[in-house]
Amino acid sequence: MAFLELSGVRKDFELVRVVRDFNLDVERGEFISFLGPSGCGKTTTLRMVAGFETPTAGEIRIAGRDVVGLKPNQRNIGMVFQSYALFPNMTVAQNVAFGLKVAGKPRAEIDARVAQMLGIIKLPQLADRYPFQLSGGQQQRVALARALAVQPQVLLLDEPLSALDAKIRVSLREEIRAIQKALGITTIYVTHDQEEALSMSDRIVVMHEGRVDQIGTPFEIYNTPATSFVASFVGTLNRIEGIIADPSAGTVRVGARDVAVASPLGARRAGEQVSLALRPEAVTLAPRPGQDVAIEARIVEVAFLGSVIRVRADIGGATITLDTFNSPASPPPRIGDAVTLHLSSSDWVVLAD
Amino acid sequence: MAFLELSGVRKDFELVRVVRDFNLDVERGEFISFLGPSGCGKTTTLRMVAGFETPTAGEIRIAGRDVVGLKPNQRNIGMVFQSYALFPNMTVAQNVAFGLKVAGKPRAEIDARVAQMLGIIKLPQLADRYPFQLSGGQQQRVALARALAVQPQVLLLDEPLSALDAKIRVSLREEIRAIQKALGITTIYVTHDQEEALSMSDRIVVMHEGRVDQIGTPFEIYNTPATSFVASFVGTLNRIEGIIADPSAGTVRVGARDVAVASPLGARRAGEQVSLALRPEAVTLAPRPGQDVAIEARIVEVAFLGSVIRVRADIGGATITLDTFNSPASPPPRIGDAVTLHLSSSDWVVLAD
Amino acid sequence: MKRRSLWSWIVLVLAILYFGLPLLGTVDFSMKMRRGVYSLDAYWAVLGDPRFQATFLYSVVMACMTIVVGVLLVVPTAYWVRLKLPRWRPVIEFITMLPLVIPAIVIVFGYIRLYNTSSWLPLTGSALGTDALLTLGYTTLALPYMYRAVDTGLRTIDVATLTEAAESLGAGWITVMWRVILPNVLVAVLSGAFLTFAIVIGEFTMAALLNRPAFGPYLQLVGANRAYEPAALAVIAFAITWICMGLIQLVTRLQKHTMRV
Amino acid sequence: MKRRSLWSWIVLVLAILYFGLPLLGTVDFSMKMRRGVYSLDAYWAVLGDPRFQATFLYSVVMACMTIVVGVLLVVPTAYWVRLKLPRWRPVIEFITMLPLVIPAIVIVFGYIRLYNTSSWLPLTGSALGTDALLTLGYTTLALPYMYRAVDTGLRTIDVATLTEAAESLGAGWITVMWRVILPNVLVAVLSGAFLTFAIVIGEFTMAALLNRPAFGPYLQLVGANRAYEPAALAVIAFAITWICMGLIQLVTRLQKHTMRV
Repeated sequence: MAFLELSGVRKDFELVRVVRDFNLDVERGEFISFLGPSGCGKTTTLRMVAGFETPTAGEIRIAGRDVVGLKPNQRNIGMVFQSYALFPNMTVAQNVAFGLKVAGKPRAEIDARVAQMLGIIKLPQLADRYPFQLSGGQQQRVALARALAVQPQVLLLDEPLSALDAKIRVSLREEIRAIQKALGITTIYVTHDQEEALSMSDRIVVMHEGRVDQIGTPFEIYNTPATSFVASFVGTLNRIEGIIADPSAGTVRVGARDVAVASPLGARRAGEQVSLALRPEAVTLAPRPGQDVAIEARIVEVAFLGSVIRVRADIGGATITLDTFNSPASPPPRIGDAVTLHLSSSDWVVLAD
Repeated sequence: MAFLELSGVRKDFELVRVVRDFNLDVERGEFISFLGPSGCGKTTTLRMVAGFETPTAGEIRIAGRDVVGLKPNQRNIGMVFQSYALFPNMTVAQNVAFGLKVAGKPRAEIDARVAQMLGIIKLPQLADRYPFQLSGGQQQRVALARALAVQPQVLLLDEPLSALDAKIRVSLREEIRAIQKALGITTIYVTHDQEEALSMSDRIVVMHEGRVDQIGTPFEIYNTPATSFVASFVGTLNRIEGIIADPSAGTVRVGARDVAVASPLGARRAGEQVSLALRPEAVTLAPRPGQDVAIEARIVEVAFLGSVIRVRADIGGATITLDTFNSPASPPPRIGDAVTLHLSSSDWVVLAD
Repeated sequence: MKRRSLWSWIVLVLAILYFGLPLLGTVDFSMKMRRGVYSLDAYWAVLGDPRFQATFLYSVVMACMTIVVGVLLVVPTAYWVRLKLPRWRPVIEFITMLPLVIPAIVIVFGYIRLYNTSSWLPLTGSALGTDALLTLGYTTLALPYMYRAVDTGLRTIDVATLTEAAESLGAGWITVMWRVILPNVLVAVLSGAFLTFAIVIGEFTMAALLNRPAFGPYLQLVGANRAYEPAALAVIAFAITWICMGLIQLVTRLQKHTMRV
Repeated sequence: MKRRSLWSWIVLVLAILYFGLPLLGTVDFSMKMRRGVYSLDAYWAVLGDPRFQATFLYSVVMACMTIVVGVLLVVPTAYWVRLKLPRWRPVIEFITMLPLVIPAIVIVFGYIRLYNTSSWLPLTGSALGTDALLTLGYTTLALPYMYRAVDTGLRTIDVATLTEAAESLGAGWITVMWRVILPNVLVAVLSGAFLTFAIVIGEFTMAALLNRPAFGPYLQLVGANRAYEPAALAVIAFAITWICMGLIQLVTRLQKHTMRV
């Protein structure tokens, strides 16, 4: 039996169904992300687990116990908010101690636990500061320590990094993941940032308009998207319109040329329109073993992203985006250069309409 | 003579020197980014070009004419703000027309130009909407059209994408760059996001504590950082502490092993501490031609970032981060796997202390 | 959902008890002038009284004057404070709050002392001068509401950035004020104006001490000497203020169609 | 820099002209009781008057009662409205604004009608009952300021999220209110209390119509019959309100040490 179970959970606000038929089993110690655009119901689902919203229908079980009837303060969950929500009238140490004081722990135990938690978030020197004296990243780490201090059964994080700068976002997500692994705490993480979800999670729940589109590991979500929405929301995608040239040979006409597609074309007939998807990292400028498709192209755009250089190449009738690693020895290609794109026919994904 | 020149520009606020000795020549049509953390003086410099701040010392010339004494409304610059700053009481069309009306253009010319600008930003159907009816991305595109409608000599953008979601940020930065290129307008773009600066700019000015640390193309900034600050602020960097093993052989002891370093070690002696830098994309799990260093390692962390998988590997005494492309055919390495890291001895950069 | 409804009802009932019942009692009494039946006799008596018409007209004129002076004083001040003197905002806010706590009597005594017939500026010597003085007094009284309304209006827009955006597009000061700032705070200015109007119409102390024929002293006079007419007057006064508040709400709602709120 | 200083001076001079001069005139006059020399005679006369002492004490007691009732009424209401009834906020704000524009006279007439000696609850029949009525009236009068102060205090903290954070840490309602909400709005409550105090001390209409021995009517009485004492009284009243405002500022500054402002 899973540690945290949501079965048939539904939530209506007045006449709007914000979450429909949500089913999820979370194992103990697992890190689960709810990923989706704003308004997809991911935060509402999290708030139902926390107890701030009551499901219209369905069951939520933590360690086998139905918690739907319990108030938030009876559920033993830790919650981290986007706005940090530290108590402004208390110091860092008092914030972290709050839950323990409410639980009536003895003074010595509280002090020891607070010191331990401040050690874990690496801010022991800030114990006597007030929240307004901390940076955003520090505040969120304190909020994490406060949530974990009471040793909750489940840790819930609601877009905890959205208010932070890009650099801090990256370092803090690694820190959160490391602490989560070290403590082995079951975690649900809500985000609209696909990179955050992909990089942190054991499994991702991709939500769209109140529905679960796919549940899977980052690798599965990224490489075998279940729906057209997942394919376009997660990662960058080349989406190319073509016309089936020869269904038996598996060729599709894109612009003026035919390309081989390993993906089964099903019952489609020659002349039918078809949408092809291709991840930008599947295409290379230099041939690699195993690649069986070569396309002549002309560079139309070069964007330096840091370690990756994103190149856009015109293949006549369509533009293909490809990613290549930066290399100090060889400058990136230039706009107008004639190149050959290499890829494998198995990299094409035929999208359902 | 450069189109836009800043020479010896300095700005003091009361007793704090926020910008010191800023020199920059911008060619006509160039796209320049000011990149740096908050408080580095990049926005203040931009505001001095716009005329909202007066330099304490120094000259600013646009097309050969000193503009320091001119008011903002006499400088013929276009400005785009982080908060969009659309006039809430005017429709999209009226917003775009504002500068033309102020300039007293005839009605017919205004209408034609507004229609043209709305075409360029691809929002002609929203001419009669009010700003509050638009999404953030649409508002910023309108703000861009408004700034460009008066055909300014210089376009200034002050963190225009900071308030937007990650997905829109990426698509809008491509759009802004495309429009800038199509119109050939000289542009200064202020940002704290290194990916934005790298992907959009012809040249980047990296600023730090009011000082210019480096001016160069994205390729130069990323691959040959001039200072330790630039190296760490731009991109991800492996920074490894080692001890020089044999200066003549060019080997450095990292943990328990010696690695070859092509970078000159200068006058350093054996036993001296040294900081090595290594870009994560330089390290591969499979050998590539030209690589002459192989290090046994154990995977300690795997983060799926989308097209790129970021792997952290322990080489005994140090951790190396490396980037590898996702491939549907081969799942990413798993934590605990023993691997061999391949890199070229020329990839190491010895950092000045 | 259920909880929200319950609380809504409790709040509504409390509001009715606190504000509605006294009003209802007044309305009820005001219609009992003719023994045994409900009638509007008290209202006809009041509305037909020439002193009512004269004092009411006088107060309306004074209210309009006060609004004009207040707007001219407050809008540019509030704009400049937001734009150029953000550090001074607490001080300005403190100053505009003063009239709330300085009793009107202090202000009037001061004015009388300062501008009496033997002073350097004998304003109280003529009716016009006294009216000017009264207008200034009313402006002081209405200042907190006017300033707060305008400042709240300015807060909904980003004054500094909008000004800079307009400047970068070539606009001068006049264009910025007239085309960008004013249209966006017009609703706030109107709401401040209505509040001022309501305050001036009901004000007693200043008008009485300066001995001007305003509506407030007339209210008091009738209240002291008659039985039913005061109730009718109170209802009329209430109706006027209610109409003002209604206009504020209406104007605010209109704003929602052109602005994010 | 230069421009800022210039404006600062203009604002300061305007403020002095508008508020300072009348006050100065009053102070000057209040010390001229003894012919030819400045003296504090008028102040001694006022402070030695037993009616001054009695009415002032009465008003202080009433002010304290009003503060207690106001705090009990406003703090939970404002908290609940922010937390559970955000949609109702405009309505509640509108209700709390009403006393600003309903003339005090209407409120009092209503109370007299409703609770007169022949009504179901003859409050006006006894001194205690009338005092209770007066307290209610004062509470109404102070409601806008108290509500606004508390609501502003609540705005500086994220009530909903802080409540949820505390709940998720196991806290019940009492703990949330006492340990999280109250400490963070205490300063706002105090500032509302001081404002209420200043308003009640100077209030005239209600106390006069209900015929209670309050400070306001005494001020008016002295003002009508004496020459120098009213000026002294006005100065004293001003000093009291000024002290209240000073306390508000002090308390607000103290807050800055524990909170982001």
